[in-house]
Amino acid sequence: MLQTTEVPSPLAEPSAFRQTFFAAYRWMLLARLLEEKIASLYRGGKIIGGVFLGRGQEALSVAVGMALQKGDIFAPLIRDQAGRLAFGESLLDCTRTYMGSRLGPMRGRDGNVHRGRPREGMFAMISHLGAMIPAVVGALLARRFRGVTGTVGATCLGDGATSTGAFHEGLNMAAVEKLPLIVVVANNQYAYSTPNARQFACEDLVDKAVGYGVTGHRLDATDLETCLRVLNKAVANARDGGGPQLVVASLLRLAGHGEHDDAHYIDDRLRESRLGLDCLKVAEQRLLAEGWADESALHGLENNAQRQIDEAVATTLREPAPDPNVEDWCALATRHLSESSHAE
Amino acid sequence: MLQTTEVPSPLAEPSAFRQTFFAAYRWMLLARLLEEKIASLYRGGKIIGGVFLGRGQEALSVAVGMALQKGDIFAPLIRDQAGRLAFGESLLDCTRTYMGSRLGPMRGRDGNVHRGRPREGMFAMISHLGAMIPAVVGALLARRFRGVTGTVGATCLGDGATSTGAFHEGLNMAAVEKLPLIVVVANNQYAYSTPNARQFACEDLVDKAVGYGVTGHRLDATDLETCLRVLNKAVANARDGGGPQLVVASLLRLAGHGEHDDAHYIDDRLRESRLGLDCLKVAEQRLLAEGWADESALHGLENNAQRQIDEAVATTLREPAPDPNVEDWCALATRHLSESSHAE
Amino acid sequence: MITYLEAIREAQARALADDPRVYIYGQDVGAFGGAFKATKNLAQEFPGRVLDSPISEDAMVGSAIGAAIEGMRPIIEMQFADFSTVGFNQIVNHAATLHWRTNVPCPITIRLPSGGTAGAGPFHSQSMEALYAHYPGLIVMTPATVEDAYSMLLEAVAIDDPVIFCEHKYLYYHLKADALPTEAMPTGKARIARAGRDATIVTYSAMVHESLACAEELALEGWEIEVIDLRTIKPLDTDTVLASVARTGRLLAVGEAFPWGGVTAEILARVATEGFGLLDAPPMRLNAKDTPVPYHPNLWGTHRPTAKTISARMRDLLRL
Amino acid sequence: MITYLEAIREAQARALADDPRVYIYGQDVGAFGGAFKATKNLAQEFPGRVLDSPISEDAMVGSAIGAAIEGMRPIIEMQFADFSTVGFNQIVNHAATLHWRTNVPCPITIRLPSGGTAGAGPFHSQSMEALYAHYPGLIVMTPATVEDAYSMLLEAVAIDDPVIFCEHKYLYYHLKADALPTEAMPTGKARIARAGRDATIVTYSAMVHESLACAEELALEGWEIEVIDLRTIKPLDTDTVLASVARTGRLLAVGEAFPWGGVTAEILARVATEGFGLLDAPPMRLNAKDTPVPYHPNLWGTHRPTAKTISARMRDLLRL
Ligand SMILES: Cc1ncc(C[n+]2csc(CCOP(=O)(O)OP(=O)(O)O)c2C)c(N)n1
Ligand SMILES: Cc1ncc(C[n+]2csc(CCOP(=O)(O)OP(=O)(O)O)c2C)c(N)n1
Ligand SMILES: [Mg+2]
Ligand SMILES: [Mg+2]
Repeated sequence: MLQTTEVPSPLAEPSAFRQTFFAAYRWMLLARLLEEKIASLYRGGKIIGGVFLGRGQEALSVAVGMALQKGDIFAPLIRDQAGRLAFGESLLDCTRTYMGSRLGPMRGRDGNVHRGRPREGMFAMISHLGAMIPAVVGALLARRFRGVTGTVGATCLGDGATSTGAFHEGLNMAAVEKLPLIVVVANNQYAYSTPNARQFACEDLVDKAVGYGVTGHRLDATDLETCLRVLNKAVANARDGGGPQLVVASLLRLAGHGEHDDAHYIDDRLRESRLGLDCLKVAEQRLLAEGWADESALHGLENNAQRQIDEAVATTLREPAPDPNVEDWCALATRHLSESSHAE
Repeated sequence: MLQTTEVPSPLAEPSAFRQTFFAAYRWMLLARLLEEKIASLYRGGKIIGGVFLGRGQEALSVAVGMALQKGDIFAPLIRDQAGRLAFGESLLDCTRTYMGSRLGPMRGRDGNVHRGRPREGMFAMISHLGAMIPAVVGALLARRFRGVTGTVGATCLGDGATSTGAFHEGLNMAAVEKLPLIVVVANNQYAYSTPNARQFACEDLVDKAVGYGVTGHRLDATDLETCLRVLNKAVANARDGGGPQLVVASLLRLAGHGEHDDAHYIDDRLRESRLGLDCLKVAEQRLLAEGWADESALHGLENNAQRQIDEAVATTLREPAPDPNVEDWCALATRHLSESSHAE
Repeated sequence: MITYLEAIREAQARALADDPRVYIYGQDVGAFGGAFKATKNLAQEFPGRVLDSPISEDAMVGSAIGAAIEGMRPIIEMQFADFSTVGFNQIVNHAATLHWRTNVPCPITIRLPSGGTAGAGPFHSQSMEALYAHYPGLIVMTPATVEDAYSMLLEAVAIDDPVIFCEHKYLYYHLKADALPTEAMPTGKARIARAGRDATIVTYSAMVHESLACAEELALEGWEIEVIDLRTIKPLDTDTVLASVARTGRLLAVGEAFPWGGVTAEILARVATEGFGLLDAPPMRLNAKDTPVPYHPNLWGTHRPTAKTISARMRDLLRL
Repeated sequence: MITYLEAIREAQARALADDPRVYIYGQDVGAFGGAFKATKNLAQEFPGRVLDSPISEDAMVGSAIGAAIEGMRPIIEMQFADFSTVGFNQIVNHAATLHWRTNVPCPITIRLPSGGTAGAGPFHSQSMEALYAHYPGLIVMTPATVEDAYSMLLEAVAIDDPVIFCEHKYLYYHLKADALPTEAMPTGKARIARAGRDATIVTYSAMVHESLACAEELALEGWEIEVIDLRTIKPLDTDTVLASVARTGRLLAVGEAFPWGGVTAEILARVATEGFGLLDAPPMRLNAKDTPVPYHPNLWGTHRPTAKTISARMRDLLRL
């Protein structure tokens, strides 16, 4: 997490900017490699259930995670591995949840992207799209009640999720309460296989902002610097009392909806357009072009990231699976009100 | 129902315009007097349950009803007595439903504003706000499937109902399908007791149009001519393939939310503002000022309307109440699949 | 004298006074005091803690979950139980799963003005308790008395789990007590509303009173009918039910909800399974009819069980 | 060989071919052929009649109702049953009440890919049939065989009422038949999936197969277990159930849904009420556990009933 909401200007403060950019790149790289590992475990049959990657969306996601500070709230969605890491999620939280380890935050009860540590500000998504928005709204309301100031809440979703009633109700509620909410829409042009043209009819999703009375931002999310700047601005606006911010980013998902999906439906013209650029590659080229890193330094980063990932996976693989006989099978916090198993 | 979608210009076609205006006024008057009768029956204990009036909203509502043609679809809401009459609902459908007559379209099963004849294009609202929008969307979709062209569907709701997920999902779906849907929002400044400031944060609800990619219209709904013009324009746009139209009207509810409510929470400044004008009075003054009618003609209209209403009420009062022993207590159309009463 | 409705107001006032984590959120609950006046004057007495919400049931519940994560104890008022269908997803999939998934409790209370009244029709009359009880992770309360309306609502707010609080609109004004209770039965314990020995009626909410009237009527004929008020339907106090059936040998379960698979089915299933040998006759049920709740009082009065129809069914049961 | 999933595709192909009023609407059902490929190639074969919807379950159902009023017969695919909670209001309050209120039928079919599979977790595994069965005005189908998947889906589309079609994801690929059926049992009739005389298992959907495996296993020990496949759970074919219990004297109801108040409670309640004297032993139930559906296969395999746990419960029942 950045400790400041300002992204230093590359001209005025070249070294500070470089640091920020570099830090972001490292999280992106770590996320990319981590997800590649998860995908390979999936292909190897080590992961039961779905695997969902953020490939191509790392620049946007990392910018969200880095714009937030400790004490803020983050409700990531399925393609936010980079943002999760930047916000402080450990590699083990990811590997343990995907592999269902008993020691992970979800203890094998929930899996893959459905993970979080709500008490540490990292909300654990439910699958129903849009549903996390009002939850963040409520958390921010709670902070207002409790007199906590200066913190914000961010949540991410896709173009498809903007069609949900939950998105609408949640964003409207935040606007009425003028809460410091940042809603980041990754418009990757498709919801699963459904193209934008079958999802909405406005010119640009950012056109929705005015109808909620919130500030809108739009950006090309293949460029890391743009992502860092826009997200920092949006988060700073919210933190400074500017009310909800709607950030709409254009990009492309460079993977299937899940690893079971070959994404054949994605239009080749889109792949070949600017949107089809790989944000990680673009950032890497920038690093090299600016002379902020050379090939061997990048190689070192990669090795280092890979080692961390392999370690996390190795650890997780050795961990106990959940044991149904030890599992307490009680959904309530108030244990004594749970019913003895009358009909199970 | 008008047989043309054009409101004649008062300058170019004075007599045709006068006729339209006059017709609208008569429906408004009939609606107003009918509702006053219903309210008095309620006070007299003749109506069990809620009574909801459209007082102050007649100009807007009648304009919707008149802009529609036979064969169109209309899904009115609670304050649309005028529009219902103009669209073709009989007085008896109203009185019978309020009084629960067995002979009414709802046969005592549903009551008050929850009435309609869906097969004749008049949908019967459920209470859940926003829910009728997608239903009209589906009906229009069906017409497209069936190759029916040239018909439109209109539905009304209040400022409060714009906060529902149903509003959002329904309007977005219509926009994606570019269906001839007219969504009329009567912004009467309050949802029950809740003022606009606690309901939404955009400058004007019409600002939502761009976010759905639909055409927006706004108007002052205390003026009948404005209502007729704007609604005719919106309906004509939709009929001509212009896709969904969002009409946002400003006005004030000159009654309680229901007849149980004294509306004490309505801001006096609003009552005294332009919005507080009574559209029926305004239209009446115009009739007199233009010399289209004199006091005695208006008196004649009123007497005539009152007679129709009294007749409908008298008829309804003589009608049988639903008889639980004759009632068939079967929710299914496929009668043989209904369960014999295992646990009733 | 205090009504059931006033007791609900008083419980909320006390919860707000005692616990800074409590706030109330719902349509028109603020200055207006709620559609039924269950929050009358609370916005004035507790400034900033009783907020009008937009007409957004899904977000209302969702926001309560987020606030609970942050340590608050929200009370959400649905204007009518029937509108909770719009917030259904957040209730059953988010609130109900939060603790089990994340180990973070979700202490929210959702107040559902429930049940039928004359002329209310299909969308302002529903009894939705069985839907919520079906989902793991929720507690479902159905208070039948003024005292319970008060003390159970306080309990609901205090409990670390999401509580669906089904308050019955018919009882709002009809039911009065002399004073608020100073002590309460524990949550999850049923109450013997009337002792008897010839048959047991197990019921809850407004039907407790219809059942008591039935017992009264049958008492004139010499029958002693025991009436059990479940108080909460999840958890359901099977022990108290079984103990009663052990005494009487006869069971009639009565509910106001739709007939297929509701509370009465669950009661019968439990007694059949765990108390089969206690039954001297087949157990019986009485529910509303399997149609939407009708508008006209004639139909409504027949759709739901009443003292009269309960008595008729009970006479059948006693004859067996 | 044709799978359960292919049968669902074939039924839709046939419905589209036979009836111009039929169309399909759902997320990714068009060119992509649906998340599970239940509409594979249908958009190509029936141009303009298989449409991708936005992610708007509430509006999907609402639009189907409007289209039905206009004489169409929509099939709505929910991507997973679990997401129907978002369309819940339109289903239970609008579709289910339309005919009763207005006399206009509402012939819509809502397909719910239901039930658990390994690794699917709390939000892609639910069995929601009991929720819908509770509401008046809906028909709830739960096909357990390839043949029923086909013929019941055709029936669902033909019926003039809203049908909740709970197709089980676990059966999609696991279940195969030689050919599509040419005739079918009437809707509302249960099927004796296996005849027996020592005890009756009443069940539906995927649990039919676990129950048949249990019967198989117990047959080795000399027990003859009758297995009844309900096929539709509303209406529920009480007669067939009672006739079976009359033969066997013992009843175990098995379901994959949550334990409180589901299909199994309704079965037990009916048999206790209407067939009390037929029972030689207390009836029993077996459901999933009262927690959300877990992700990890170890937990999931224990959460839901399996042949093994059904056999264990059945042995208890046979011992009584
Ligand atoms: C309410 C709801 N309906 C359906 C789904 C199934 N579903 C999961 S992801 C997805 C597509 C999401 O698209 P988008 O929001 O654009 O995000 P992306 O996958 O493109 O990142 C769908 C339909 C869901 N999770 N929630
Ligand atoms: C989903 C839903 N929630 C709550 C209600 C209860 N309710 C009925 S009318 C109303 C206020 C509606 O306000 P608005 O939409 O502005 O219409 P108006 O009454 O002002 O014409 C409310 C909250 C409802 N009918 N539906
Ligand atoms: Mg997308
Ligand atoms: Mg209003």
